[in-house]
Amino acid sequence: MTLAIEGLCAAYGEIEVLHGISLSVEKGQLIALLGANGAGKSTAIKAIMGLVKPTAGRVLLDGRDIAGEAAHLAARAGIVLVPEGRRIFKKMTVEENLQVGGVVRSAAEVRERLADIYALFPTLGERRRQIGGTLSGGEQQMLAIGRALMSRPSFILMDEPSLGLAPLVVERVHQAIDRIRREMGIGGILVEQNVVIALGVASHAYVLMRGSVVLSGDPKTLAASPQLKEAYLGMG
Amino acid sequence: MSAPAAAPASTATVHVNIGRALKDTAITAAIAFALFLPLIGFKTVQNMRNELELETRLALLLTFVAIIAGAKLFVSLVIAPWRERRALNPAPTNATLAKAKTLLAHWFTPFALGFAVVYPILIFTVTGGTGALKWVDNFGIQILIYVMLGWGLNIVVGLAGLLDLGYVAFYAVGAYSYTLLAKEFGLSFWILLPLAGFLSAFWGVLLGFPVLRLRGDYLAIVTLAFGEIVRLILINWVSFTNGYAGISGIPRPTLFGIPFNANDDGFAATFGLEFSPIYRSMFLYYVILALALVTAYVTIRLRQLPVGRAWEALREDEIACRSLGINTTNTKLTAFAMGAMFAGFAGSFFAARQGFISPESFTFLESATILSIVVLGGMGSQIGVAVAAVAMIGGTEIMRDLDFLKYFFGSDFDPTQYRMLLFGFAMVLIMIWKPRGLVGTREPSAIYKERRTILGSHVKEGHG
Amino acid sequence: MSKAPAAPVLRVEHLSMRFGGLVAVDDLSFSAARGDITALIGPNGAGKSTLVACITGVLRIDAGTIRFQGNGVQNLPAHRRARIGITRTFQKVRLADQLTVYENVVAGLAGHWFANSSGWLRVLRPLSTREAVTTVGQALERVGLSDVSGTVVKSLPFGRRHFVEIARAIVSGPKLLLLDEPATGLTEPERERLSQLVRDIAALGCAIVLIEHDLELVGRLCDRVTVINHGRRIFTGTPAAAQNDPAVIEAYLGVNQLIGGRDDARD
Amino acid sequence: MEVFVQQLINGITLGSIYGLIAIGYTMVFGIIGMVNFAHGDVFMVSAFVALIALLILTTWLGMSSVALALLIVLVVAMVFTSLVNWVIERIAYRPLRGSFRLAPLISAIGMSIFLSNFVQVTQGPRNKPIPPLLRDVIVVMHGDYDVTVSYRQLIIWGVTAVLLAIFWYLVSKTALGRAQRACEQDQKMAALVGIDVDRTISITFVIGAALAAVAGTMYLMYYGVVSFSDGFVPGIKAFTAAVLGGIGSLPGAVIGGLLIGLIETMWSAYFSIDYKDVAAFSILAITLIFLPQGLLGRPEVEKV
Repeated sequence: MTLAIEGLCAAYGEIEVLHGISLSVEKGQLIALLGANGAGKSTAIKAIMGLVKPTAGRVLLDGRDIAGEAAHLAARAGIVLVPEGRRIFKKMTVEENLQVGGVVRSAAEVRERLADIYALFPTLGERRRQIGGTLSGGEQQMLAIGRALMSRPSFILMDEPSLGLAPLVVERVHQAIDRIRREMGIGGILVEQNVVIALGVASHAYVLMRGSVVLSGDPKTLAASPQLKEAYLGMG
Repeated sequence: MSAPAAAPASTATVHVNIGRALKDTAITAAIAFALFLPLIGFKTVQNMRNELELETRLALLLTFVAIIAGAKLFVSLVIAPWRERRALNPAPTNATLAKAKTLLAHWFTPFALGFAVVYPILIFTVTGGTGALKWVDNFGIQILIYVMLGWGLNIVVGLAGLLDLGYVAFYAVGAYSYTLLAKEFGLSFWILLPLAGFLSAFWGVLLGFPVLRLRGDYLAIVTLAFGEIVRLILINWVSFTNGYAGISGIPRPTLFGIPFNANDDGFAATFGLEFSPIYRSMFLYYVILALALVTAYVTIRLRQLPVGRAWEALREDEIACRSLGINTTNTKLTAFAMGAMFAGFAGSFFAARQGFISPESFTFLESATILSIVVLGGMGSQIGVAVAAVAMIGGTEIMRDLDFLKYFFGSDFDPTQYRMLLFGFAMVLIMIWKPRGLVGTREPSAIYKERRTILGSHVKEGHG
Repeated sequence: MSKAPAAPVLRVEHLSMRFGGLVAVDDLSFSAARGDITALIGPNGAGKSTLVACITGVLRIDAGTIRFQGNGVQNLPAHRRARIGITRTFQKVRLADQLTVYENVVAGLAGHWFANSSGWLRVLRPLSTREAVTTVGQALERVGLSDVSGTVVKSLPFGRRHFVEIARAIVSGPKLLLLDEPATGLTEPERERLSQLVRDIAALGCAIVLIEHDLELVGRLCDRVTVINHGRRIFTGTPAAAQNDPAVIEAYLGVNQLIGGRDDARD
Repeated sequence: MEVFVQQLINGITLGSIYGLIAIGYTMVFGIIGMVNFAHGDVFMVSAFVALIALLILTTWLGMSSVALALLIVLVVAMVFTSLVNWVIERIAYRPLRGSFRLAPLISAIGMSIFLSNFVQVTQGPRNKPIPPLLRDVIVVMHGDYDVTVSYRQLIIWGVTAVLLAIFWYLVSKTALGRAQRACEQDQKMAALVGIDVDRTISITFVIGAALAAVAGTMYLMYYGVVSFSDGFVPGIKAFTAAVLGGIGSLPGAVIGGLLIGLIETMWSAYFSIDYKDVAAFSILAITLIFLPQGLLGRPEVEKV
């Protein structure tokens, strides 16, 4: 299965923030989308999810154009988002959060899947009756990822999962991301500010700057590239 | 980078899927049938022994279903494709039409104003004598009261953006203030008019103070509660207000001490005219016209003052307001007080004109009517509010006269019943169609003369 | 640009602000001087916008002091702070869309007329007086919007709305101007104009705090950069020094070994 | 003492009705943040539907079993009222999502005016009395005068309890309820996990209307009379109950309903029956001003 975007443009009002970016990801592959604040990373994945209507370009899931479809249809098509700021349902228990994540699946599948998630994140299993809002930041991030996995997606998009977390927790989150790819064979797009960790888990990375891809390649080449620092910290 | 090449405008066509339209229509008809079956299909009537019995109205039910199905079919076959076509090929702007619009906008106000001034005389000359009474009194004065109330509420809702569902309470305060003070102390209308306005404004501040930090819809509900509390107190505090029965024999306003009655010192006798109630009506008409125009003038002036600017800024964005140095509490309070004051004026006029008041005149429905005038007219637009008042109140009054409809719908058909039904439905439709009201464009409060000189090098570049 | 030894107009000391358990700003100190353009930068979620809300009084701070021209203002309500000369623009433009450019800008003046007791006497003077027209006219000229003063904001191109907001903020002659991401969505010529404008305003003696994620613009404009991360200040200095500061690089990119060309295995 | 117990019984009965209506207000507010001003009139419409269904069953079909008739009436009222509210949401509220912030409230006020006048026009302005149903009472306490519970009251308690249990199960244990709560907390996120938000909102209106229909049927049975203007005051009182309990909170709506019912009956018994509505409106104003989060609601965190 392939998720590809071709010449994607998106705008907020009259401001175009994405100027035709293209990338693709296979099932079982994790790619990273890097860039400074405001480079258009989040917009790109929001456009894939249908949260932002693309002004041009295509979002192809196995050749079928899903660009501009309503957000809830993306999840049904097998693409889920772990949004920035986690956005778990704070008044629901851990288990209810996960069950909501499996809303597009049958009850039996949800039960089966719950066990998988608890195996992946044992902490969530221990806290299944706890109210989501009372979890720590790291646990909430695990829950957000777990919730996304409940629908057995083909692709998972993650928007800054390390934001606001302590370095040790960031490490654990990324280990989990790596396991998802390897053990579950899910494809993923990781939007990250933390370049080192992103390059540590991704097999290919794209660097965005002001809405265009300025650099792409495998992590080794990118890490050595002086343009990378420029894209983040270029103060002219 | 840019959008994919759009199809050339001339070739864009829209296919009408008739099968789908028919299916949609069938579904709509089925829903409409189910929806109207209990309330239209059956009618509960009391028989001689005062027991309820059912009658069926199958024909009426089917008529309704047919009308709705027909409308749906029309929308799917004609309107929807037309809109789609228009979306694909935007119509070129019609220069003549635009010009006509500007001309209308320019001349409408002076014309309307002139018409309002000559209206009673015109009616008097056309219909003469008592025939004019109805058109001046029921029609002219009634409409102008609502125009004034609409303009008053417009300050609160239209300018400051505070949804007040209890506006009628201040109208009641004005009416009862005038009535009680006039009956108790025998003071004249012209002394009590400002006093009633002041009292209402005072109540506006008093009620406004605790509620102003509430968010929009909560504020609306609290003002509604206050409005109802005022009405219930008027009903229940019998020793003070005479409760449901109301107060009659309220002194009428005089022209510099000359009353409008058939006595020797009355208006007609003084000026050597034959007595007719039309003189009082014409006098009252000009009083309320003047009051309404004062309201409009004050509002227009206020919009140019810092406080008016603060109101409109507040309506648009409260947080931005605070960081501009605008004290939002005071700004809201002044809007409340101003609105209440004009309601107080209108209330005392109402009491003086009717000669009788009771809590019946100050129900929530009255608040809703005034609010819908403001909303339908386009919030913040003076002309829009006036037009809406004329259409809604005038429309109601005309409905009373449509006796010929009884010929079609039977003798128990009472067209005025449909007034509020249409009000309600119009409110919904207009919110959907134009959430900011019929006259969506507001008149700028302060026009700054654009200077054509090029100032500095940076003006011309970019979008200039 | 020749500058007199500048006294700090704004001095934030040991400011802390938390939402429930989350510490958004943590014991943060920084200052801004008259005529200076100070940048406040940091990665997403670093606490920049919270800081602006604290300084302008939209949020009440939990600890610390905010001194403005030597006086503690942390207990003043937002509108009072605005009246003594702290104004701002917003990350997402907050203008009255239905009103004209002139009306929006003149609103920036409305509140200030109440600033002192004599202002109350001016309450009944319309905002179309010569004085107001001149003041607003000057502000519009400064930002280059004189040609559209009578246009309704809604029909203005997006980039120009930022300039309306700036005009509204400077029309009252503030001592401190906080610009929250003013370059978002601007075209290249507009960004150029923005830089010139910000320099002009600073030259008039206003202290400017610029929150911006476009570091290229920051580097071009600012004398001094304060970098914050996780609500804490991690760096203060020149833009050039910031680019090479290990803590800053870590905050933006992750771990600093990267710049040395870390190439250990990752598969 | 007898007066107190009797008023307690009456108050709980009245409070059950308010509580059932209040759930509709609180759910709609929870999910789309709007005060559904027309909800009181939806309640009134349901009472009329119940009235017509009852007349069909008793006068036309000659059904003699009151219990069975009531059950059918209840189901019919629930179904029709749900349909009414579903249509209202589709035509009057859905097009306004994301519109000018006061637009939905104004539209709801318009809908409220429309509904009450529609009923007035189609059914006439007069009160509609029905012959008293289930007049028997049980004496629960002897004293200066007998404290009684009527069968009607027992039925109201029973039906309310059963329906609240079903409703509670629906919201807390089923996928539908989870989807509903998810939309309440974060609509965008709910859509992202695959929930059809529009459909969930529709279902919320349907559930709210069904419970209002239960209240409407109970109201008709309890008072034995209904008129087109009966939506406004009970609607406001139920809204007060929702606010008092903490708008957005479901248990809060029920508790608030019971409290309002008790306050109203106690106030009438001990103070003044004339001012009972003033008491309700005052509670509404005082709660909104001083305790806007209600008894069980949580204060909103101010977002910048």
